[in-house]
Amino acid sequence: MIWGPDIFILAILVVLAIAAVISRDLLVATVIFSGYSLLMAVAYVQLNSPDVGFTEAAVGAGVTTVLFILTIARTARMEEDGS
Amino acid sequence: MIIISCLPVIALLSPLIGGIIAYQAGKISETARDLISIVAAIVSFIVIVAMVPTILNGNTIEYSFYYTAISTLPIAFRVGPFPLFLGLVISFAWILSAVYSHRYMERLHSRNRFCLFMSLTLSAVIGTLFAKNMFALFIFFEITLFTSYVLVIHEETPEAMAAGKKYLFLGLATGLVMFFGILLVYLQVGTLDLGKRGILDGVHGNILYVILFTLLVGALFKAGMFPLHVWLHSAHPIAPSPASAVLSGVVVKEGCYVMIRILYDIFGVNLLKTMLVSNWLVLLGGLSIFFGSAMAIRQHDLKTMLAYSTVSKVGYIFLGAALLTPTGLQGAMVQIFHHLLAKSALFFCAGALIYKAGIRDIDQMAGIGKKMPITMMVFTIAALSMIGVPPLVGFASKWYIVLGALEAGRPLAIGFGLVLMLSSLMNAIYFIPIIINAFFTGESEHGEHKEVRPDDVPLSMAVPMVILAIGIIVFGVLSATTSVVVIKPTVNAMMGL
Amino acid sequence: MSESLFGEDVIVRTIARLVAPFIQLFGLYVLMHGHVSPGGGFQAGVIIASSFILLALALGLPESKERFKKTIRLPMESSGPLIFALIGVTCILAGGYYLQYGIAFLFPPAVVSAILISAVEIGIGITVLAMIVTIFYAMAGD
Amino acid sequence: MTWASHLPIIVVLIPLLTAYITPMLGWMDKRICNPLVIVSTSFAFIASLLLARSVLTRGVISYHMGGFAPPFGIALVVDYFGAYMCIVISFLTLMAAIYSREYIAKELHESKTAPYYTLLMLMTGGMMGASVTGDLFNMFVFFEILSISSYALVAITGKKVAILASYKYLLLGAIGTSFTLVGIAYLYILTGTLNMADLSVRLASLYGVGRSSWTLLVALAFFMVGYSIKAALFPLHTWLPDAHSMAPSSISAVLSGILIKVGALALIRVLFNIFQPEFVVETIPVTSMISWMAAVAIIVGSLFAISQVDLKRMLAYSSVAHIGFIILGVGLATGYGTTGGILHIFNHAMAKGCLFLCAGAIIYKTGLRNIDDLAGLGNKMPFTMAAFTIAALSMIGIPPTAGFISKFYLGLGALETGTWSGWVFIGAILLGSLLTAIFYMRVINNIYFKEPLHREDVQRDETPLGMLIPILILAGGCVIFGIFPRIPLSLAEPAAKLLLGI
Repeated sequence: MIWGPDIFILAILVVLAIAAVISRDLLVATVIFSGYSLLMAVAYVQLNSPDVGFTEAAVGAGVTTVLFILTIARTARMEEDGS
Repeated sequence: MIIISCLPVIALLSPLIGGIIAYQAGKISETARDLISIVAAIVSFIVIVAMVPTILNGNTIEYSFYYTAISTLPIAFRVGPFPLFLGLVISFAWILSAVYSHRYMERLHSRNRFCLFMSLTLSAVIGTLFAKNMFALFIFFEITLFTSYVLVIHEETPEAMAAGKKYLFLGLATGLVMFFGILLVYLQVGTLDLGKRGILDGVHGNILYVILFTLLVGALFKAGMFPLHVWLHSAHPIAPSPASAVLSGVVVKEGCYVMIRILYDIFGVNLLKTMLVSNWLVLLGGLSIFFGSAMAIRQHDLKTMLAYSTVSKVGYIFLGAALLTPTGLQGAMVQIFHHLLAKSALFFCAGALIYKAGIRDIDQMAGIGKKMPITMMVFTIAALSMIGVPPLVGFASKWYIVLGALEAGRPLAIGFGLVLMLSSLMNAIYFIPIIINAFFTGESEHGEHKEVRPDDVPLSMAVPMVILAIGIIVFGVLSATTSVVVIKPTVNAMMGL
Repeated sequence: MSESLFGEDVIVRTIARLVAPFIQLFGLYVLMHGHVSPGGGFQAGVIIASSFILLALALGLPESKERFKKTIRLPMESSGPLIFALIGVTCILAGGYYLQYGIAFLFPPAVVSAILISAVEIGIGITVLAMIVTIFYAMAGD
Repeated sequence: MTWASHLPIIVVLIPLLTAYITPMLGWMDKRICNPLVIVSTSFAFIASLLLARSVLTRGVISYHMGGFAPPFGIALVVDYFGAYMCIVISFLTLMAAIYSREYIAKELHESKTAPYYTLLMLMTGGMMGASVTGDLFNMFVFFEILSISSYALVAITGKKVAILASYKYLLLGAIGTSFTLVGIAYLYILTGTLNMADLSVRLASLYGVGRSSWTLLVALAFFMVGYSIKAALFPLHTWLPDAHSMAPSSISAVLSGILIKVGALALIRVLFNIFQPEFVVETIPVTSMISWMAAVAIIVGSLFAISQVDLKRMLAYSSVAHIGFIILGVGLATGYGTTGGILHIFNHAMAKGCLFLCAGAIIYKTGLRNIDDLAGLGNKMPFTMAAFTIAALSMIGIPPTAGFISKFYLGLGALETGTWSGWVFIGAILLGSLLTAIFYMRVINNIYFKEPLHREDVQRDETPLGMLIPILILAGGCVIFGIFPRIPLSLAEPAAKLLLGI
């Protein structure tokens, strides 16, 4: 097992996750989340489960993102303060 | 023989089916409805009479649906002398009540429903009497509660609903306590059979007292014994008079019957004697006698007074049974028989007064004896029997109970023999003034019943009353004979002598 | 979303039109190789569905819907599981357990197994495709 | 292999296949949906009966999906309990399907007919599957199928309150689902298998072994919480009153009648099939804990029901109390008690199903939901109200109805434990029965013995025949199985004995 890429991927995953959480622009958060999913797919392949990686790439990075964006288009783009 | 073993089921089903048919017929013709319900009661009576020869030969009739209920607890029937004796009297009283209610009910609403539930109640009571085990007995016992509930609330007034609510929920609660006792018995000995004169022989310790208490709570509630009588004086008077008669005359006796079965067939005389509870039970009976009589004296409403009088009479039955002597039990049985006749007659009379003169209050009865002589004559005979005047049945029962108390030989039992005497005095205090007032006082100033014409109640109402009064006299005169022929063998069977 | 997200951008429209069949082809590849390599009915369904989503994004919803009508989607949604279940029943009829692919039925077990698994995967793919597109249309303002 | 050996999969397949065919046919002609569903549930019912017969004659049936022997493949294992549940589920669904024909035509928009029947069949398939499966993860999947379709069914009327109720149900249901998933994951980490029989063997060696026994307990806790939400056991029942009262009545009958019982089934499977009875009864007194919770559920559920004014809400709270009876019986873990709990699944399904269908009939005819407004209905709808009364008496446990028999068994079971807590439990059972009487007698008094406000209220206006038939069948069942309780007991008794290993 190659440790370097794994740790690199995990580190980026953590960074992306934090970025997605703190972003107040939901569209930005969605795009970051899409990238997160893509990296997750890579991580799954690394963990010897290409099937799950495949699904994650197609569903998590693809369809889910589109559905999120559609939702944002129908509601509001910016997270509101307080109330 | 197969037909004979089916007889208990037929006796049970004929009022059930008859009641349903009568309910449907009532939508077309009222007379047809009443005829059908009378016929159903008569069929039931005849079927029970048909069982007499077999029982007199010393056999019992059994019928079981072995594969219908839980395997060890079939819904089964067994008819012995005691159930048969009581079944005869009850179904006969029911015929009279059905005849009586034909005219009486014509001024009330929901007559079809009343007729249906009267029949259903008879059916459930017969089921209770003939049940072979405690499981089947409890089933019919609970059904009686619901069917009689409908009779209690028949008027649907707020007072009736309140009385019915008290009756139903206290009945359910005490029924559940009794259910708990049944579960305890079943788990202890694995049987609930009522034919063995004591099934709890192998059980020891405090659990016996728990079982006795829980089982008796259910039975004594239905019987209207002293601490559990709180429903009786509101529920019985509020029902229509034919229903009051069967509630006080029959449904209360069902409770007494169950109580006697519990004492003599679940526990058995020997076990109760070793448990040393007899004195306490006698004390309870004495309290009931005293309390019922005392409350009856205070009443102005005739039907409420009669209801309290029931509390007192149930005390006699319980006292007699709790003495655990053959003569005491004999007295209790005669008292059951006597009270069934007399209290039904008294409630019929009270109903006749309401029907004809519209009076419920004792103070309004002055001079009514001249206008309604038959009613008041019947009332007098029944009341004298209640007091215990010698040639009547009531005297015989008190006589046996006192003898039983002496036989028991305990100071306490003798003491309550004296309470019996005291209570006769109290009975006299509340019955005699009514009679004197009705016959020997002129009509009062207010003239509450001026419009009553001097003819008596319709024939269909008078006949049942008169039959009951004749019964009181005849069986009183023949009490020695009937005791030897009917009661004594029954008692011996119960006591295992 | 009555019209395309990208307005009348010719490049996007053209590229989307060109790419869509290839995505679908790739989806079919994933579908047919599901039983020997990573992939399968579910992934293939999502991939093919994404081609329709792409068309919707580039060309606008009406045009995309024109290519994939409701009258087609509705039977597709329920026919997938039906295929799945019926193939299971076929296995029973052929004398095996439910979904027991490796049975000799006209062909040797290995061949039957390959055929049946592919059929099941096709069924799954059809349903996933139709469902995801339906969800997308519903959210985009059906 | 005879065709009969395929019955375990057939009972699951029939409703699921119908669920897939229904939307296609419904798309062509909406009127086909109802006969199709009735026919297929009838077949499912017959298949369940055959399955039960086959289980009774041949013992536990194990069916290997795809021909892979367990623990590698997914196995369907039908024991007495599973067969029993299949009968209850298909029977009540059949009744609901017959009832739906006329009820749905009025209650729901025409465009929702096909989705309604599809979801109903999916839910049935999920329940059947959860009853017969022998695989923990497979059970999870079936639970998802039935839960998701029930979320949709609660909201199908499209009213705002219904959607809110459904949302609440969905949130709690999702929490329950994730809890069970975590539990499954823990067990898989510990043992590397998901087959129930295999799990029970492998877990037996782990009881009380260092850290793994802690993991075991955590897994058990997750299962308990997760499936208690599905079964609406007392502190986790909060979704039930809204969901069951807002759904269409035919669905309420299925939800209250059997769906929560499938949650109870899952609890039973986890307690007695995966963990050994000795473990959950003696080592860790889980059963005693859930018995206490169930006893509280009986009392609190009944008290809540007493305070309701809406008929369907009252019935829903009554379900909270009666799931308490079922779980109490299971938790007693004695022969009589568990038999009583399992028997009560059937008896309560019939009675509560009948009550909800009657409530639906009242709403269908008069639009009334308030208990105080029901005066005069005894004359207006005599047959429906007679059925209502019989079912209510069965709920109270009045002889000779079926409820009395389950009360009898539960009471014996509580006493059989021989501990002081057994006396508390029997107190809860009896008090619960009395409290049940309070709120059902209030309805009955209102129906029969109260003067109606308007004269036209007493005009004879009976429920349509198509809706009346299932109501009467269920009410008749309440009486018949009270007089002949050996019919359900012939399955319930061996089921309890097999589960407890006695």
